[in-house]
Amino acid sequence: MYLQYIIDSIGTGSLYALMTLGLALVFSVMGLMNFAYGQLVMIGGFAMILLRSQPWWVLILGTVVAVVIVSLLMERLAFRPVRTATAMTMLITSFALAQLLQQAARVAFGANPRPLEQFSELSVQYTVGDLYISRMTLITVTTTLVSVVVLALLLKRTNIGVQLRASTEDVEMSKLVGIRSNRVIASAFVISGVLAAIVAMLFFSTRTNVSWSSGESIVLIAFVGAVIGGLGSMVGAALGGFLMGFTYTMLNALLPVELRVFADAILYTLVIVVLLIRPAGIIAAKGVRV
Amino acid sequence: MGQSVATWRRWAWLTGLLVIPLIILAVLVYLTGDISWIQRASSALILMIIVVGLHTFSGNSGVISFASVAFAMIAAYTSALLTIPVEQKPSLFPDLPFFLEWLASFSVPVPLGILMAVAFTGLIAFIVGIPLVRLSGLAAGIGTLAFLVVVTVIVTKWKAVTRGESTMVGVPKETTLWWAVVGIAIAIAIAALYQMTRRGRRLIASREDDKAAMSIGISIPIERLWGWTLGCAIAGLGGALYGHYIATFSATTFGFALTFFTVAMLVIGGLGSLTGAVVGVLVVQILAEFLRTIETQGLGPIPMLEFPGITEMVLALIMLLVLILRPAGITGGREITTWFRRRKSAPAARGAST
Amino acid sequence: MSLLELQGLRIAYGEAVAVQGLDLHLDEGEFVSLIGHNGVGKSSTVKAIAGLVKPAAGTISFTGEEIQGKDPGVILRKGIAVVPEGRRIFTRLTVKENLTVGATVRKDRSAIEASYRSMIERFPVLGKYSGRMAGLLSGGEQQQLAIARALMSEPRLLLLDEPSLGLAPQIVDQVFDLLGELRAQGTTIFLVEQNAAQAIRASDRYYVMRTGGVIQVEAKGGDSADVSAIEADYLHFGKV
Amino acid sequence: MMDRSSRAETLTTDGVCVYFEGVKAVDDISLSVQRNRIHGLIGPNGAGKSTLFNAVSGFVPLTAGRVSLGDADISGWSPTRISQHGVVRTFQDTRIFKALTVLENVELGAMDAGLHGNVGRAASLQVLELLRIDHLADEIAGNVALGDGRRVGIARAVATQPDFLMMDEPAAGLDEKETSELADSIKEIRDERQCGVLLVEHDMSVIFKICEEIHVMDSGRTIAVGTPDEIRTNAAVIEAYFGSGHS
Repeated sequence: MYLQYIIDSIGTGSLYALMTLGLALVFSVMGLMNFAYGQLVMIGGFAMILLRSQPWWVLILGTVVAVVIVSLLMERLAFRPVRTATAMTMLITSFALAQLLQQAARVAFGANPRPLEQFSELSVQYTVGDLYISRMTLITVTTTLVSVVVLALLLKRTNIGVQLRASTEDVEMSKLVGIRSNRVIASAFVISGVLAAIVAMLFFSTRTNVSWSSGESIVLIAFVGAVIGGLGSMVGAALGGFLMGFTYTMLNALLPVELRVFADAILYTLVIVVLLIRPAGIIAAKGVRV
Repeated sequence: MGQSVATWRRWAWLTGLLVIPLIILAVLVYLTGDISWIQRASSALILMIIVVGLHTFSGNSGVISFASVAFAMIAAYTSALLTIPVEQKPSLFPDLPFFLEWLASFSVPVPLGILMAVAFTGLIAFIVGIPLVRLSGLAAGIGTLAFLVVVTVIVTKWKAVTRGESTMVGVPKETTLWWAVVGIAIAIAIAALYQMTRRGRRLIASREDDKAAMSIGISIPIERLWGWTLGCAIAGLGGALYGHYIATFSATTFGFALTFFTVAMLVIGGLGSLTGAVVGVLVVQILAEFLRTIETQGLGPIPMLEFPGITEMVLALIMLLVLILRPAGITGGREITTWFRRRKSAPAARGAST
Repeated sequence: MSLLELQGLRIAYGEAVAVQGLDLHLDEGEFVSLIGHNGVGKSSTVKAIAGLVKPAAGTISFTGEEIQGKDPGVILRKGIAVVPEGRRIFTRLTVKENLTVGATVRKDRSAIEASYRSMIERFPVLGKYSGRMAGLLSGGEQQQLAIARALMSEPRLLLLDEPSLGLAPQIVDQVFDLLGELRAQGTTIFLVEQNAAQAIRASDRYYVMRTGGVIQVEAKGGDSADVSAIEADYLHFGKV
Repeated sequence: MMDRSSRAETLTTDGVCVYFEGVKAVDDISLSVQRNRIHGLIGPNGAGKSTLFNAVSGFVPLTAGRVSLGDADISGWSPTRISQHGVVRTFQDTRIFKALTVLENVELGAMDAGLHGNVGRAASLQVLELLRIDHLADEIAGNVALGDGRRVGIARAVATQPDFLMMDEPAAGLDEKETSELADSIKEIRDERQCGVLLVEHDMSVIFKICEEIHVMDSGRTIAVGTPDEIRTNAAVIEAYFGSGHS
């Protein structure tokens, strides 16, 4: 019984962990909390609707390309001009951008949710003893693990990764060794876009529709998860997201019925408690500007 | 309080320069006799009260808060519960918990209800503020956002008291344009007084330089708690007035959208000045109404553009442009009174500050 | 033609003038120092040459080309590498990563690899700790790393800002020995230092910078009479 | 704000150490500042003066040792509490409140001494006069020149009516005339306010002109303590400033 809850919670936690990663990556290179990140996921969802009838590899590739293009445009048109402004201005800029994309989607796709035909091949359930594991849970957990490992290798082993980490630590010094900050930041947005597209595919595969407002709840979770996990540290961010998803699912499973409706309230009260104990996050990165 | 004469003079100037144009605007709108314009002006002024409340904390402390709308919501529900006529209460709230049963046979006139709601909001703000004001930067943003979520969940799910997801009905609809004008005048007068007297100035000092503030004995948590409590109470005034203005509302009335719009209006107006709060609301609201008119009925040669979301989309685009072109906001964070002061000491104004 | 030439350099932050009317020059293969105590504008001068601040007036020419106001990356690509004040190594990168990131402006991977190998030959301690997080190195080791990182870009001019800052005296001696070796191998060095005596002794020529940003003397050589004259002036011992 | 009826006569550090990740920035420093005296704290860049300063004023935690104000142990106190008890510092980078006027900056300091409204204003103007910047009272602090900004920072600290005033390189970046005037001002402040002064300064002309006792640090440790005349001829001091190769 409890083991079943834990399996389900790990599935949700993995998805949430993936959501926080893209947000935390951009934050770590330019100190920007990108509220429009959730809209990238929403755009990924609409890309899936448009490409639903295509072969699976076209669907995946098309979704990733669409989201990455929007992510890059965001950086170039909206965030680059405010890069030196205060954190508050950057945050509100990303909020305005999120509004813009959300409302543009509403204008383009209509106010009602658009149905997304289910991927029946993903809803297979496996039985192990008296435990159920859905294929989707397995895919989510695997994808998250692979993404975390790939991201870690990318940051660790490639030139662009080393440059990204150098810029994260000391922007001025990274300029002095000749790192082109524009290119580094743009590549962070590319990676962030790829992650958002992966989140979109995992998230909407289990949903029946995509709506212009789908991105809102996702960014909230990612935002909160990244901050309580520890900004500027990828491991911390992923952990924060995982804990958000895990705790939420466990609360829903374990709380008595009459309190279950308050699961969100309890979760967010816990968030406040965590922040008060560790304002810099569970795994605090050194020298991150907040 | 032993304020110097100069302080009182500056307070009178700032309050007057901000309130009088608003009164003139309200009178002009009233004279048009157009109901829809009067309604729009009323709700804009009420919204302005909430933003002034937000400024009182965030503007003076430099710490972001997403919670002011939560306090507006608390005040709106509190005032509603206190003022709904006794005869309607049993059918609206059949299952009040034992500690609130007295509410069923209790009702006060709307002005008193609003006052009590503001006091209650201030009390709640003070209590949750004790831990929350210790947070800075993004942690403060997340902490206050989390508080907003908690309040929203409680309001949505505590059916016995808040009617849950059903709307609040039976709330006396008494707020008029004039109530809104009085409300904003009070909010501005209090906010202006606060930031010119010692508590507010200490909070501003902590925003300007936290280490320097500590070095002259300023206790940052204490000053933030004062500003937070006052700001949340002002936001509560706006919320209570709003409740009695629309008369039927639910938690979604005070959701994330309103939260982010209020913060955005403050930043667009220019974070750090009361003038910025007032200007931000005016500019964004006038723009929004203008766009909404185009969307629903066209304007002059511009045809009607009936796409749901087009108003919000263009508004977001314009907000984005303002932020990109003027990251410090329209006023740059300066008060209207400094334009006069600057002229006075013009010969000494050497070079630009860095 | 001088390798580096500053003419009438003026640097101001808003109202505050940090450097006023600074002239100096440096030839290929020279080791030149700029000394002076805190707050006289030495660091501002370094930042202006490196492209981190835009001078209010005056010119900075490198190989005859004006570079003032250009981006740091552009200036580095022209051949000026900086060892900044406080070293500023990337503490969360490994020693090897710090070195490779120093070669960002170069393209040829095998040549970079060769430079890396020659660098760890010259600085054995960096080879020994190549996989270690740079933040774990001692102050002296970090200073070696900062210099090695700058050399990885194969600069024509090495610009150092207070390399002795916060180091124990023996370590300072080591740093100066290293600079002497680099000089002997033909590297052009421009050293900005507060540690006057050692800078004077190590360099071919030196400039003394005084408050108000005016260069007061341009002295040659490093004989002891000269040093004690500067010393008296430098500490204001004589004026009390 | 605080009851200062029993004004402490000494501000002392006993064996204070501050280590950052294994680096001994301040290593076993003991010094004592007396009321009514001006103490200099000198040493080459990176010697640990600023860290010691930050530790005494509560901005950096002590690794070991004790800071006392009179008989009271103030180690581990918050900067706010330390300044409320009469130990007030200035900052090298001035840290004035740029958006406020010069007078408002100083009034905020006066509030710490419990002076508000017209009283606080009058007291603040008096301090501005003492520092010869009263003509700038209504300027926005962010617009004044560097030298005047330093004075605003000092005036703000003086307005708190400190028993001990700690000044972090007040003369950095000032020209010779400004520096000399500043030295005179510091002496006047001490004479009028009867406070102890701890002065970190690079400009030896200031140190030798006004300090009655000088403490010299290098690489985190004390290398000499004495009167200006003793310090001037101390071999260890000269070596610290000119490197080990010299002598």
